[in-house]
Amino acid sequence: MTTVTMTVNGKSVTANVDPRTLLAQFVRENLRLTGTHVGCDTSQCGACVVHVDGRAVKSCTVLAVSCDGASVTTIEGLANGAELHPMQAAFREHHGLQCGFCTPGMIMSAVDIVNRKGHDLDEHTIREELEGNICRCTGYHNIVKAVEAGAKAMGGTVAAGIAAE
Amino acid sequence: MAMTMNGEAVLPAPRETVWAKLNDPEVLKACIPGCQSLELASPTEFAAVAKVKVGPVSATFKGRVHLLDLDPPNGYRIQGEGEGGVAGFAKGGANVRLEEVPEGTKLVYDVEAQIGGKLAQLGGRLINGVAKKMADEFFGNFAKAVGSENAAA
Amino acid sequence: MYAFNYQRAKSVRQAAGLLAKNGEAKLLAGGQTLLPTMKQRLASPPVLVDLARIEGLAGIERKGRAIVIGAMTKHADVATSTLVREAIPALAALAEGIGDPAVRNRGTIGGSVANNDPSADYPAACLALGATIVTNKRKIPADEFFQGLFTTALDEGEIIVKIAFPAPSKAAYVKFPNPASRYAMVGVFVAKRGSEIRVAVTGASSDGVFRWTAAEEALRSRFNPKSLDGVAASADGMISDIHGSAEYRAHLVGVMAKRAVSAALGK
Amino acid sequence: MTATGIGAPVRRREDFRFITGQGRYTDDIERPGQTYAYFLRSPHAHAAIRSIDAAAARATPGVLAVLTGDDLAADGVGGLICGWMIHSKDGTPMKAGAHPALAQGKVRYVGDHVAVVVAETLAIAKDAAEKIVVDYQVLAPVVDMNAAVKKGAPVIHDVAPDNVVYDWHLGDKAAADAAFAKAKHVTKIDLVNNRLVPNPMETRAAIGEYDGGSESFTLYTTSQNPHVARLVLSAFIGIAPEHKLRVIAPDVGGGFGSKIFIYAEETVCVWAAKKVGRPVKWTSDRTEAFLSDAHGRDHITHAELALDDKGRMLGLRVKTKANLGAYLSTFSSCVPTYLYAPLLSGQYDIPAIYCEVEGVYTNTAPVDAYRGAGRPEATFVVERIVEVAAREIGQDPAAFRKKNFIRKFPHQTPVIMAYDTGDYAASLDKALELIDYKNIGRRKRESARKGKMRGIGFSAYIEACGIAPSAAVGSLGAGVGLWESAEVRVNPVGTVEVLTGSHSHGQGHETTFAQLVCDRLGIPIDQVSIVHGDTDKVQFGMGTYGSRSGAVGMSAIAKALDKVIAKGKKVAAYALEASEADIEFKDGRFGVAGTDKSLAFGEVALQAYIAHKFSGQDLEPGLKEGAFYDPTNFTFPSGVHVCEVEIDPDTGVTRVDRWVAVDDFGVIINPMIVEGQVHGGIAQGVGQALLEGAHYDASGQLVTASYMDYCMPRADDLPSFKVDHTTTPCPSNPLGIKGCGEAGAIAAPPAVINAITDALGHEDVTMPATPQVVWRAARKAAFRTAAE
Repeated sequence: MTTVTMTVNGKSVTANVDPRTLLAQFVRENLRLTGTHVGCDTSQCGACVVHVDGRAVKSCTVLAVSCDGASVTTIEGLANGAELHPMQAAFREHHGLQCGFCTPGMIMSAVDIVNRKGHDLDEHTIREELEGNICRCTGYHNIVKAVEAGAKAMGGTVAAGIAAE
Repeated sequence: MAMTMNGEAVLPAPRETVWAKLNDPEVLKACIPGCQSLELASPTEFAAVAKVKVGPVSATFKGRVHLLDLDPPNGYRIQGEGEGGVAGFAKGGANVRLEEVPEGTKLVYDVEAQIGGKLAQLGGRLINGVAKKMADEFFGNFAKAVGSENAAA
Repeated sequence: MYAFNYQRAKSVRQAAGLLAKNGEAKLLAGGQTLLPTMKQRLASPPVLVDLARIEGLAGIERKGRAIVIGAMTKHADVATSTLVREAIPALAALAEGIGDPAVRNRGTIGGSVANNDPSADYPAACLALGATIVTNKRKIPADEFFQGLFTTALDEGEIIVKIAFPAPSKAAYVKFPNPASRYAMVGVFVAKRGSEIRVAVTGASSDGVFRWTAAEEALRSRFNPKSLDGVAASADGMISDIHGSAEYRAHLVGVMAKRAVSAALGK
Repeated sequence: MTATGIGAPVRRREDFRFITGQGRYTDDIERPGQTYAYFLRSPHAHAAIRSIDAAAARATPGVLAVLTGDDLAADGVGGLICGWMIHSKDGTPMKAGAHPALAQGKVRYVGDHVAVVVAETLAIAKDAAEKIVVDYQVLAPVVDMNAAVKKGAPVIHDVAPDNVVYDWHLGDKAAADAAFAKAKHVTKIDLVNNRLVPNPMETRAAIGEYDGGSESFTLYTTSQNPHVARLVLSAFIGIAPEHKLRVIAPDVGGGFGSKIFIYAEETVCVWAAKKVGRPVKWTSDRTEAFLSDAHGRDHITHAELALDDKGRMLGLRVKTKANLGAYLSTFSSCVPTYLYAPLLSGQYDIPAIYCEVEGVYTNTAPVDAYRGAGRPEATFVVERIVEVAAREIGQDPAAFRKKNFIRKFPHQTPVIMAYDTGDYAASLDKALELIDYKNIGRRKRESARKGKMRGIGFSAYIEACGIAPSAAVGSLGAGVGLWESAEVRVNPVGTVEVLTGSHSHGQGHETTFAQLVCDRLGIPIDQVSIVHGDTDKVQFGMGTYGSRSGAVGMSAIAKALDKVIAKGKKVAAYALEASEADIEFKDGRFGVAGTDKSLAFGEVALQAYIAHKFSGQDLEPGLKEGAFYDPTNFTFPSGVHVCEVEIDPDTGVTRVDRWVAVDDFGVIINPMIVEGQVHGGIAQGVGQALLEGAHYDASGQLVTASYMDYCMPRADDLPSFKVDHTTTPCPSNPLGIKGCGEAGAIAAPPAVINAITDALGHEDVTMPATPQVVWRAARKAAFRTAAE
């Protein structure tokens, strides 16, 4: 067992874990943050995406022990209390989800895209940047719209109405 | 998944020598890539353990190697199958022919191999390459074994 | 995943020492290939040596006409590096096309090069740009480094420290991704430096990355896609799987090479 | 239309929990003391099991049990069943081989269940599974359908010595032959409908639990129809009597059909829970999902269309081989028969149709319903042969379709179905306008200038949804009637709980069903909650598949709401001291006609429970009504999808450039959700046409068992879609709803292939039309052009 300490959604956590524990397992099983999902075995579907030190990673392909000292944000840490993150609000407003299983990873990836590529995203860029996230329900049509709108909202160019909704 | 490949090598040794090596468990053990043990169960059957390493993948196969259709000194068929635990199973064989040529002996081989289980499910793009590499390694090692022996003699 | 002992190396020397102590130990660079393999129980290293906390292993610098990239530099950092974008934009573009954004945030150049997957992108850049792979023991020219399917010149216990890429005058990488895995089914990196022209092909051959010398010769007379008309790659030794036959891959090598030359010319 | 009533694009009420990570899927549930199950699966496609030595596995610390088929047999646990009886042409019943949840004596596909290990952790279970030694006698496998029915082929089930499950037919052979005899032109095609793997993003999972005190079981599972699961586990498999078994399907991450079926793993978890005395949890990994979820499609078809001298359709003959895999999955037998052949008339007036279907066993995973189930296969046949016929006789494919459309309703086809209503030409006209058909020539020339090839493809589909009238499906062999139930519970404060037998796994029922309640009762949407997915709460139901939740499930709710309103009128009559005949219900108020006396819905609810003013004999207290709704007909959504592609002949890459969908779903409850369903369906259909294919090698190994080789559609594989609709309300249900969940997946594949073949100028393109396939086809096209 190895001791690991990290900050998850702003709270410091310390645990003794088997080194083979993946970050996805750690947040789901140790911390009971089950919003992070596991949808494949080959690091492709993206349902498990979380942010480690501000960058999107696939938590099913990262060891928890290697995140010692890191700051981790999961889908549960995105909203500010009852106030949704603009990207979350955009997914609801634009019907960017159906069964909801890929959604946490999709939203975490979307926020990461905005962090890297800015607030003014065209359809082509969004589709390319979503390469690592698979959705089986939506055909991506509304996800693309949601990411575009969420990106704008993160830049504050859309009325705060959506965020406050 | 099944695959086939073939090749040939000219070995600087008389055909009888090559044939003897082909039937020598110590030589076979040294030539089978990753072979950890090869124990005689009968003159034509061996229990074998081989550790196969391909990039990040490593799997240990336990199984049997048989020598069939013995036609001294013209050739035989070498056939094996192994269980690789989680990785799945592998089986395959090679028809080996020996021909006398002025430079020594020409060894001609046709290999077919088949794998099943997790390696087949996940490793599609790599199977052919790995099988070819292993066949090349085996016959490469064998050529070396024959060559070095001959040089030493 | 099987259980293993986790070691966080503080220096390359310490990492090399840990490897020396246990021949079955593996280095954890970015883990984007190794960890999925371990999850499938297709690898069972008893010891995993994490290189992430070794100071000085990550980073990009310019040394004369070369760009030197630390082994633990992540693909995303190569893709967005101003130094790389200015000196070798083709290399930045290649890094931006590896895997997906989340994979690029973990995967490292050293890990990719050491693994030498026949479908990986970086080996093509190393070979075409004439890079030098610097290890804890020596400097290895790319031409000698890549030795076939998952095979490199690295000795047991040898660790890549950095890779030096001489800047070309013109270069481009164009790949045809496997529709499912998005690995390169064929990737062609074309580089021109002075009169030297190198064309490296990844994804296509089951022996891994190789230099396509016929194309290099054809381009030497005139660096133009038209020079490649009638130059065909041989299907011998090409990967054949459900996504593409050897013949199709060989054809794509030609198409991607032309497109790479066009891109290198800014067309 | 109110802001939350029928027709409004109400934002989904379920979304908050999903976007904040608070959805609760089966694997998110942790039961006290839970243990973990891991299944040892066969690496061989076909083998006899000589022996299983599990001693070392059992001795592993942390292992609670290792169970095999022998243990199942010893406990008298029955096999998995197929619930729809199909009879062959000669009247003999289909040949259903035994399907034990853990193999007994033989394994029949790679992934077949050999043993289960139950342990304290999943890692321990996996470690122990590696220690089980199975002595297999490997048998020759048969993977290819044509090979399976050849003489001397390996026999998969003794009950079917020729590997034929059934040899079935539908239609009038003599009439069809007569039509062909007088034909001026006959178009013939051969098609392969590729095998697909459903791939909902949430893999299957189950937690079985046993309470010794009450001798009762609970199963948490990823199910589209928990009541049917309970019925089958109880009545057929014999795990527990129905009243001692609770099945809970919490949030379910997509189904697409694959979660309708009763599988081995879920069954074993319930059974094993009692054996180990602790909850037993199993979660499929993705590779297991590829191996063991029921696959979809997998047909080989020859079809012929007879035309008269004016290009009118006279007759259609279809001969199909359907791969059913190694065992008959829960509904597999009906998919290539009664869900397929009755749709072969498409939108066309075809006087004579005859179809033969041979269901075949192979050493592959079972094949069952997958989004569309039979209807995509039928539509692919019809829309490909219609397209080819138009091209062969030199008619514009749109005009040719229009000429042959059914125009008078109701219309009885020669293959069972009685279409109730539709306006196919209206959808086609709208689609042509939206795709800008008149300028397709210019766009083709523009593409050609860039060295690209552009093509346009149509698909005018029809489907039968709202499955299904119980009497009708009963006469066709279904084991159960396919009605739906609803219960409306009005609380004293006027809030409403609706219990439904439908199940939502992405369809947004918590929103759309509530919209219906708002609409009917005139109450705010936040006073309505929808309860589903728990057999202890909802008495019975049939679940969600076949686009039935709206047409059947909501109709049941509407019926129950009518009863609530009727009872409310009685209550209001007492409360308002008026005659019941004078009570009107409007805009959420019960009023006395011709007066200003009225009570709000909530006030009437309170009166119903206070009951002070009732005469007990006349009126019972309370306000709760239930209904069972059994449809009188299928519903017939239809529409036209048009796809425009651009092909790079150098690489074979096909880019979908434009997509127009004009669908007639009847009355639409929530257009936002309906459009979302269409988008998702199109993506799956495009996936089938261009990207997806399950591939077994000759030895029966599934070589597409991960996302490394099975190509899932990603965002950059698809364009944005232009989605519109026309409306002819369905006359057979009270809401006029037709169903929308499968339309896209049904319509899309032929639209894509028709577009590719249009671009290439020949018909020799198979699905999935991967870059390699299209590159070869483009080379063939180039040779043809050169030869001309």
